[in-house]
Formats: sequence, C-alpha cells, structure tokens
Amino acid sequence: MQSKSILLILSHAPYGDTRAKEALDLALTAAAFGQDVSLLFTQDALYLLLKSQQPQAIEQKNLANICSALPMYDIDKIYIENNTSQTKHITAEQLILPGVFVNHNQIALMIRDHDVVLRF
Amino acid sequence: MQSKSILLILSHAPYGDTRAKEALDLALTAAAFGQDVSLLFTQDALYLLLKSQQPQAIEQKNLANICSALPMYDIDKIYIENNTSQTKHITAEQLILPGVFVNHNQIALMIRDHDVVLRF
Amino acid sequence: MIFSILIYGSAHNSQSVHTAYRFAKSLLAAGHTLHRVFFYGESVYTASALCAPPRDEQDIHQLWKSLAETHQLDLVVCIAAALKRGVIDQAEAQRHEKPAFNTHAPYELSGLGQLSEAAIISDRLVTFGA
Amino acid sequence: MIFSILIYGSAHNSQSVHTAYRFAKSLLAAGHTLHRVFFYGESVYTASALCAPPRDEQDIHQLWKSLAETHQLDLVVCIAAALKRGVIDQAEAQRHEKPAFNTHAPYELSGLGQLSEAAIISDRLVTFGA
Amino acid sequence: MSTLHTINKSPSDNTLWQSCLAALLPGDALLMIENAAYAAAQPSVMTQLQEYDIDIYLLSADVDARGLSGKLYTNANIIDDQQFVTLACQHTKVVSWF
Amino acid sequence: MSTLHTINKSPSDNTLWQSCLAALLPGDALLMIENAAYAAAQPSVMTQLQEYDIDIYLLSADVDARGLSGKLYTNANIIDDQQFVTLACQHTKVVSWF
Repeated sequence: MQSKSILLILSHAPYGDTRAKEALDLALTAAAFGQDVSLLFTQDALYLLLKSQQPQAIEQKNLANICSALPMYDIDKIYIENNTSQTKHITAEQLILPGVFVNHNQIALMIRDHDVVLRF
Repeated sequence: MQSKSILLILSHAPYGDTRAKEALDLALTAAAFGQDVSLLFTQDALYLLLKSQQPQAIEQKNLANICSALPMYDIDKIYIENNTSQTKHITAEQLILPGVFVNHNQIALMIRDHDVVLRF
Repeated sequence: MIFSILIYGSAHNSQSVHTAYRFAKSLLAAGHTLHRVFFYGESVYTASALCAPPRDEQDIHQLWKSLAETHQLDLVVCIAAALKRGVIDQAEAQRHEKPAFNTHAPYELSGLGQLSEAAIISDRLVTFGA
Repeated sequence: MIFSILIYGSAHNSQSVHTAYRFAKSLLAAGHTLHRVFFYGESVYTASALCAPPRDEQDIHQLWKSLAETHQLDLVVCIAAALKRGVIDQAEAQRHEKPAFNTHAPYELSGLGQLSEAAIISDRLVTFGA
Repeated sequence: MSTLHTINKSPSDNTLWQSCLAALLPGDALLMIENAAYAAAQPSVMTQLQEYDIDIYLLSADVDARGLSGKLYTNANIIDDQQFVTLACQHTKVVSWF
Repeated sequence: MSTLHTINKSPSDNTLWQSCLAALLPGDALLMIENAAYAAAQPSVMTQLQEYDIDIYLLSADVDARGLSGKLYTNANIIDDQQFVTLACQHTKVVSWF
C-alpha cells in the first residue's frame, strides 16, 4: 500500500469534549498503518501537552500520557504553534513532549506540502 | 400553579445546529404553560429574525416563521442586543419582528430582574 | 432547598453530563431535594441503554441510573429531542413501528412542560450546557 | 476522480451530515467514484435506525441509506466511536450482551484503519466537520 | 499545488477564522459553507479577506437558507453543489475548518 | 439579589466570554468550570476580570484534571463540588454560559 504524508492539526483542549482524544486515536491508527504522520498542536490543543494532568478527578483518560507515548508509536514529527504558546504563557519546560515551534507562515507551508491535512 | 418570570437569551444562529430551534421550542412551551416569558436575541441569534429565509434548500424548518408567530403565542416581550445589530450591520427594517433594542447594561439588569434565566 | 437540573451538553462528547452528575450527588449529600433532572438537546443520548463504553471509561448512562434508583430521582428526557435522535422507549417503539427500543426506567420520555414545571417548583434551576 | 468523505459533525445537531450528503450526491452525479464514507465522532448517530424525526423534517439516516443502496456505497461507522455512544449492530449487541441493536447494513461498524486506507486510496478526502 | 479551504462557522468563532485566514496562500480558494455564509454579510470580515490573493466562494443553498442574498458585502462567487465538487477536483486537496 | 454565573468554555470562545463579562454586576460570583478553568492560567483574562467587583471561583476537579495548579494567574477560590452547591444556594439564581 502506498504511503501519503498526513498532517493532523489539533486545535481543541482535552476533556471538555472528545475532539482531541478522537484526533489522537486517528493519529495512532494512521501511524500503525504505516502512514507518515505529522502532528501540529495549535490553539487550545497545546493544553494537551501540559504536565501534571490528573483527569481521574473527572473520570477521564489521561491524554497527556497518550501524547507522551506518541514517539513510541513512530510519531516523532511534533510541531507546536509558536503564537499559541506565547499567548497562553506556556514554556517548553512545562510540556511533556518536545516539539518544533512553528509560526503562521510555516504552518501555511506545512499545509501546502502534505498530501492530506485533517484539522480537529 | 404560580408563575415565574423567565428570560430566555438566544445567542446562536439558525440551521448550523439545533440550539436556536430547541430554545424557541422551550419558549413556546413555557408560554403555553402560562409562564411570563421574555426573549432576548444576542450575537448570532439576531440572524433568526432576518427576512427572506428559505431553508427548504437545506431541508430544514423555517425558524423565521416560528419567530414571527411568537406574538400569537403570547410572547411579545422581544429584546434585541443593540451592539450585535450594529456589528452585523442589520437594521430594524430587515427583521421580521419588532423588538426593543437594549445595551449591555440593560441586559445585565434584565438578567438580575428575572426569576429564571436560561441562555442558549 | 429544592433544586432541578437541566442538562443540555452531549452525553458522550461533553463533560457537562458528568459535571451535572457530580453536582446532583453533592446537593443530595447536603440534604437538599432534587425535584427533577431534565435531559434536553444532545444530552438525551444519556438515556440509551445500548452504550458500551470501554472498561476503563465511565458509563454515564449507568451512573445516572444508579443515582436515580438510590434517591428515587425523576429523570425526564425530552421526548421530541429523543425521538428525532433515536432514543426511544417500548411504547414509542410500538407507536413508530420500530423493531427495538433502547431506553427504559428510571429514564422517562416526556414533554418540555416538565421543564417548565420544574422551573416553577424549584428554588434553583441549574443548567449544564453544551 | 476517487473521493472519500469523512463526516465528523453531529448527526442531529449539525448541518454537516446533510451538507456531506449533498456533496456525495453531486460527485456521483458528475461521474466520480465515492470510495468510502466514514462516520466518526458524533456523526455515528446517523447509523441509528431508531430515529423517528417529525414527518416534516428530513430523515438523515434514511437519506444516506437510500443513496448507499442506489450506488453500492461503503458506509463505514467508526466502531469505537459508535459503541461508546450506543450505536450497535447485531454482532456487537451479542458480544456486549445488549438486549437490542439499532444499526445494520448498509451501515457497517469498523475500525479507524478504514479511514487511513481511504485517505491513501482516494484522490480527495473531504471532511465535513462538527 | 493549491488548496481548497472550507469553513463552516460564523465569524463569531473568531479563533477558527483567524487560524483559517493565517493558513491561506496565494492561489488557494476559500469556500464558506453552512453558518460561515454569515461572514459574507459582515463588511469587516469581507474587507479583511480582500487582503488575500485567493478566490472566495459561497454555497447558494446556504445563502438562500439564511436569507442573505441582497445582504452580501462581497463579490464572492455563489456556486451550487456540483461546482463545489468541481472546485474540489481543481485543487490538490481540501482542508476543512470547523 | 445576586447571581452565580457559571462558564464552561476556554477564553478561545471569545464571543461567549465577552457576553458573560458584560452581564456581571457587583456582588455577583463567577464560577469557571470544565474548560473555562484554562482562563485562570491566562494572565490577560485574569487581569480583565480584576476590573469587576465579583467573587471568582474554580472547581478543584477541573483544575487538577488539566494540570493547572501552580500555573494560575489568579487568587480565585478553588472549591469542591459541595461548595458549588453552597454557592448556588447563596445566590438567588444560577445563570450558565456555555
């Protein structure tokens, strides 16, 4: 089966709805199927990567744990919207996963250069 | 059964989701049950009142028709957020129903002065 | 004090049904009365007994059901919102000639009038939104 | 050209399932191929055969079903998203010991791999969102 | 190598609109569907869109449903569902903002 | 005659937040639940809230779930579910922004 480059853009925070979780499930499946997956964290999705999440208080799965396991599933192209991290006063040290910080221009070019782009 | 004053604040546009329709259904029911219902159109809910809606093209019910029938169901306290109509460049002549234009201060006082306030 | 709760958030795509559940448990624990829980909009899916969540995830249908059975709660599901979404009890399944049904007591299908009545009877009506 | 469609919007609380339906009809009318329609997230409720919309409203379950039968479409419903939401076919009802089921052909429960495969096979994957 | 972007929310979802606009490249196309049709009736949004070297489209069913014909502040192309399919073919991919 | 306002979306929903803030009166209380807990980690939003003569609350379950303790730019009261019920009793009504 041929391979395509897939860019998954996450934009929503964890826990308030299932959007972030379902996007991560999709990323893991695509990687398992041998696709070339890149993950871009924008807007409130940056909150997925915050350390010290304890969602058992609201009876939900820990999505930060899923994120930190991404490299084990061969998803190591992790990008983070630069502007978002500034607006939200979040620094690289507060994140459970290293990523490449990109600006709006670079994001536009990433969207152009991938075969398939899905934004959740 | 005693009566309470109910303020229903609508904030969403018609057709994209069912929120506006379900809020209108609730208003009609509350009025039928003899409640003292006031309706406030804010944000994108102002679009509910635009003339010439033809939602048969997307196979949905015409919500403007429901709105224009509100006075027949004894709902005649209709308020419209002033700021919204300015931002959206919508004038009173474009609306299928007359309403009292209110500003943010007046809205805050309306919320204070009603027994029950539901925002959809 | 007499409370009623209106839930409007999606049963399986929003935190609000669970937040409402915790609020209900807490007000009961504090000795208040919960007159009615009204499920409207996308929250009506809570009443479907066919949901099969993964073992390590919460079963929000079951959580509300158990709480209702323990405290004799009135769980009312908006019938109009439920029928269009395929949440249907035995009586409605017969009326609409459907081959199966997916909800039953303590969840009860009824009209929006039950919400109006709850708003009047209760000292506080608290909404948990989409 | 080979198309696939990913639907993510709520079946009964969003316009997107209907917009996707019109897009599918149009691409088929233009002679293109529709490789697969994949229902994910809240769109999985489309597959429930128990919905009973008012007579004057559209029946989105039936619209997709008819289109699929006319054109032999592959309607795949994400099984993980469906089970947690109570959209369940006969086989899964048995496995999970549920007393009833609410979906059947042409809707088919399957994994997210079907979406990955569709993304590879198709010239265009078009998403209709929440 | 151009992209057809679709967007389906009104400009009240400012976060979504700003993300979408930031992703537009010259030669791309933007199709405003469902509640995004309301954007075409807001002068401020349409003025902002003029800064981009892109083609702008609206779906006629959505414009008619919302009573927006005659209230548009744009010369966007109003297309039907068939032309939506044609647009999807003419661009190398479709990206949906929702 | 005071109101308890609850809000459940992050400040990315700017339209919701501005509507809610415009409705606050002196003596009211604002409880940020679910994704609104993220607001407490954003200095700009908390600075704006300081202009209002209201009490501000957060639900501990939501703060903990999101890993926000230690990242808050506010001295809002962090309360549990029981105290949420108490707040609802202390105010004459509850208005939910969602």
